[in-house]
Amino acid sequence: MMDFTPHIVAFCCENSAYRAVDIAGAKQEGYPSNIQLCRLPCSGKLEINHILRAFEEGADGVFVFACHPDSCKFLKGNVRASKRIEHTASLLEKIGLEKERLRFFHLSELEWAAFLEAVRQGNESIKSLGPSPIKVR
Amino acid sequence: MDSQVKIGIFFCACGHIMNDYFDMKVLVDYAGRISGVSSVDENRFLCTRSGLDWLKTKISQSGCNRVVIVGCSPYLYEQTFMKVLEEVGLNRYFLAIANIREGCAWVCQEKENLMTRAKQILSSAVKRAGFAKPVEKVQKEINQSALVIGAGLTGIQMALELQQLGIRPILIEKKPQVSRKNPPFFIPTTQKINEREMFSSKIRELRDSEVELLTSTELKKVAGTVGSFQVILDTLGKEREVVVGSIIVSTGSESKVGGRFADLPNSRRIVSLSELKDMFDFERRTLERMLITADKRTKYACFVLGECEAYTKTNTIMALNEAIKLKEKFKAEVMILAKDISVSGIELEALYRQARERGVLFYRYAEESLPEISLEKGVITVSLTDPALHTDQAEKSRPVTIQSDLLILEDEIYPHEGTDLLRDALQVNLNEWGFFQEKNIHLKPNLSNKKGIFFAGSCQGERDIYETLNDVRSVAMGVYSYLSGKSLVLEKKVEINTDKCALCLTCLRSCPHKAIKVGDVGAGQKWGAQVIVEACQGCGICVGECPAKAIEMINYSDNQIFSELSFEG
Amino acid sequence: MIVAEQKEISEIINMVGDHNNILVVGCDTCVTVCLAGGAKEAAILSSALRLAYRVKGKEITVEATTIERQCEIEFVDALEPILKRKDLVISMGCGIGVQTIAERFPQLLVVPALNTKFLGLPEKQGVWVERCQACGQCVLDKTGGICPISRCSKSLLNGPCGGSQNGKCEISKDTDCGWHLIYERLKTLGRLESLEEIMPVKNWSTSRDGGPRKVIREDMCL
Amino acid sequence: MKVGSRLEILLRQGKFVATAELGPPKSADLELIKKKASILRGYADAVNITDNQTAIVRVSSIAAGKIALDEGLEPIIQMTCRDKNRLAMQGDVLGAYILGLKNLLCLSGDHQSFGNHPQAKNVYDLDSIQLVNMVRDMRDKKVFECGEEIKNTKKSEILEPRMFIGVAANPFGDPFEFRVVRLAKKIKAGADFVQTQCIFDLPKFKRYMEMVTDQGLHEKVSILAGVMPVKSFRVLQYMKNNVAGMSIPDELIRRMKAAEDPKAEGVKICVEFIQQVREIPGIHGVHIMAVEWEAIVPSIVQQAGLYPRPDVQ
Repeated sequence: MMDFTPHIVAFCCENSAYRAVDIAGAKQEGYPSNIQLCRLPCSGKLEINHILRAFEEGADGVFVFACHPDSCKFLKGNVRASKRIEHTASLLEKIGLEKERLRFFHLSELEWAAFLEAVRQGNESIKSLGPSPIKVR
Repeated sequence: MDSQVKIGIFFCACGHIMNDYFDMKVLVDYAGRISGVSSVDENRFLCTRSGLDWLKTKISQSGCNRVVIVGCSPYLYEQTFMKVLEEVGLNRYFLAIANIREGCAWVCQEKENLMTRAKQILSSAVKRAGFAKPVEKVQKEINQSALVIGAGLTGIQMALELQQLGIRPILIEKKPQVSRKNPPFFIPTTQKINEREMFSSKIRELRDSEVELLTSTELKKVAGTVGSFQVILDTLGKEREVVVGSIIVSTGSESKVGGRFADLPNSRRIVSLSELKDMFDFERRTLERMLITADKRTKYACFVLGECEAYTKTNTIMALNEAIKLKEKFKAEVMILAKDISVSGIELEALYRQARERGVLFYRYAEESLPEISLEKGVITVSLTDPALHTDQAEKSRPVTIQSDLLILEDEIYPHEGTDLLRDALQVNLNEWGFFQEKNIHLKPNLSNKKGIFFAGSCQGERDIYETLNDVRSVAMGVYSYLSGKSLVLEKKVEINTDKCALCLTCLRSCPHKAIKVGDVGAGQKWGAQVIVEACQGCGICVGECPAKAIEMINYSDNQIFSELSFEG
Repeated sequence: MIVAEQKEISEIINMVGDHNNILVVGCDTCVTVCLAGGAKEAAILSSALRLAYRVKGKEITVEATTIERQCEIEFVDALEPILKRKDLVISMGCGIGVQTIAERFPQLLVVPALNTKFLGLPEKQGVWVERCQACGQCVLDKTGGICPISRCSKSLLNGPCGGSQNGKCEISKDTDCGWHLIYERLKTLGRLESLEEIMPVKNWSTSRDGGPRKVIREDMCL
Repeated sequence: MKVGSRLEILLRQGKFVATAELGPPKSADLELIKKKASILRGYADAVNITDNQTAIVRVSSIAAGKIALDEGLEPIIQMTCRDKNRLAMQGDVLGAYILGLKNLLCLSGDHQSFGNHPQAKNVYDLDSIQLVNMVRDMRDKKVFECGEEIKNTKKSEILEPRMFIGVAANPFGDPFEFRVVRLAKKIKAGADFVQTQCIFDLPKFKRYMEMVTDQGLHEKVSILAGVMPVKSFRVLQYMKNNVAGMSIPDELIRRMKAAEDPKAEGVKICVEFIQQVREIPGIHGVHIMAVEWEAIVPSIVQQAGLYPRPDVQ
């Protein structure tokens, strides 16, 4: 597989992942710097066209970080997010983008280590998929 | 972007940290060239008092109307900077933070990417600030009272402490009366505390206080939000509404014989730990009959632990306490069978040592050889193989058989009946074992996911008496922080454009906080969905759902989100 | 309301073909309410189309807009200024919307993004069910307010066929037997005896069977 | 006598009748119809010719019925509301009549989703009760559904089709209490005879018949109880799980499962059922539904003591 640095957008719920990312930063552990963060009040706020827009802007991968099941501050936000993401993934596949470019993770606000693991592993999986076929040439 | 927008960018060098990572001159230069930016300034320590004063002056001088702070994590000083904005007369949401410390400097391992990422973060923040809209503030009267659900030790103590803080408590209890006959389920950690006496004295204290106690009363419905919850209470079928500023759940937990032996035949000689505790207090004679007889034969009492789970703290504490009491009062031979005894907690190591010193025998059994219990003609036989008991290296451990006069089994601790209903009424979360779930077990152990609703005591799971009292103290402070003032300022974070609203009711159905109403928007206007500001928690789920794009979360607009999706810098 | 469902994106892409300046038009009425073709769906579809073509290495222009009601010429008029240079309109309205736009702009190719399904209501969020077939001659007064035309798979008028069991229709265990519902409702209303009457042969000419239909209200005609 | 068909005559005479079923082939196989007819000849008083049974395309019931008639059988033409509108139905009634077919069974028909053309548009212009009413009016009032008299020109003679009208009844469908009401409606609409859905649950059927006799419906119409020989317990199990409106006791499935020779057991059960339904007040005959197993009918008729069939004077 060709080596390239993918563009990745990570949508983060500010009640969990956004905080975990922050702690990871404070720990100075380092994570792939090509991950661009987008702060959301809740993963349930994430809209399908935000994900599509990220791909249009040239993202090679989109990660969504939500709270653990049954632990959403807003009760059902993460459930709504997971359903929307499932729907978006199938849409991506139908329009010729690998659905693996869209990934969904559960994270609590203290799980900075899990965040690091997720982005490292996610980064690798996007790398192995190669650059997004829609990248502006 | 609005042409009226003038963005001021303020760099914080964080002492000298930033200079260690970035070529600040290049960044400042870059910032100055982003469209919409009217001024760029630098400071060594923005978060210091002098730094903040400097910021205030600079904002006023530069005439900017949007502020981007380039520095550390928004979790650290976002609120502080928002305050500064308010002080200079800007809306607190006209702020964006470009977190290049936790978000860049300390992240990038490859030096060559540092500047690119920093520019990216900076340009996103500037765009985001450019699209910022003012968030309207709504003042709300506060009701300086609190509803405490469940008059156990926790609930009573809670009500008493709140009253001391000047918050009027209403204490409700499902049972017809609060008495020491119906003891709550909680565990003292040492022999020094007699929880029943403690409870009795609390009941007396309660009677002497002005706390409003409503027995045979349950919570039916809750509306509203912190500062003003409208609660429907049901007292023996009669409903009444009360308005309280905060709600504290202290419903406790229940216990029953759990584990493998839950189905053993009924016998007076087989009891659960909590039953044994009750017998000490109320049925001493029965115990005496079982454990003291004329024949001078040694009497045996045997505890079996580790059936429900490998280790539950409350069961261990209770077993140690009761074992010591049996030993002291009846001179019985007392044995504790367990997979493991762990005694982490205040004074627990001492309790264990005390038990050993008094001659309580501890047997260990392994997962693969669980103790067997049989009951024949009233005789209880317990047999187990302790891996530590073998006479010879080569020889296998010999089984131990105990004929016991009293068998004590573990309690399974489970959430109080009705917890599910209460969860639904309060719209809070339960954890995987069905107990109320704290917002964050380490950082916010007593907060629920909803502002103004708290949990205390064993409704959250196992608690010993110290932990329970700690809960009470921290919740009391939490309630006080909300209700000490006269009013509460709420922010209207979500806006519905009724012209675009198709009245599809999707938001009404999907809002987890019931913060949407549909009706007359105002005199002479058409119907539309509206946000109930007091109930809105600002999650934006309705925005995600609205098919007409009629709902906007003011500082998470499409444009602002798109600001963070482009790759440049 | 009219309930519609989005077509498979592949089918829409086929309709787009070689066109490269496209307007996606949502409708603010029924199809917004049934979550098939409102502003949000229009934005998603246009983004998806742009992406789909970029995957194939082609840049196309896709814009999205919505209008109040695609089934009114006056509202459709509003599209005129943005239609310049557009070579294809994808309507996210119901079948009526597609036709109204096509009728108003006969030079323009208009294609549907939705399949118009039926007249119905959301049974719960995300689930819609049929309630009316617009037969043109309502019998709900005789059937306890439950429509046998739309809710019985065979549109029977004289009670359930032999395939009714446990309240379900013979075509599927997920489908309620319309006549069972009617029976239960009439029982509740204490009007079971009305089922003993033979309902006469239905006049289907008021339905689609009578040809394209028209309603004229003389006094309202200008 | 309304029609004078063999079936009508036997029922009038109070004979316990036995009818059978002949499923037309799924191809233009004339010989198969003839072969099935020759098996049934002499063993059934009348034979139902199914109409695109279970919504699968077959030789039309009227064409197959005409062949069967020529082969010496007395056909009962089945007609469903699924495939034809009132024009086609009335045309077919006229056509069937002039071909010498005198019995017509009016059915709703299985929904097309069961068959081999699930994408077809169904018709259901009429329902089965309305069909009965229409055919009765054609016979007794001598008018078409629209009210026009059945004649060629104003001056010509009325020549109406005279059909002995049958209906189906499912005693096991739901709502159970409504089943008798529905039967009464069918009688009111003009049914002359009734063939029931095949019976496996005798106690439930008896309850149904009690309600029927209580209302005196058995005096207004001839009721033939449906029975079905099955080849294996799997057939029963399949019907229990997949065929709507069936009541099949588990005990029966167990009995079939335990049988050494399931086919023989199936026949034995069928014969037992015939003997038992014969005892139920208000039953005027049996309808043996040996679906795709016509060859077994003679043996069932013989074992049930129903052979030879009576002659019509």
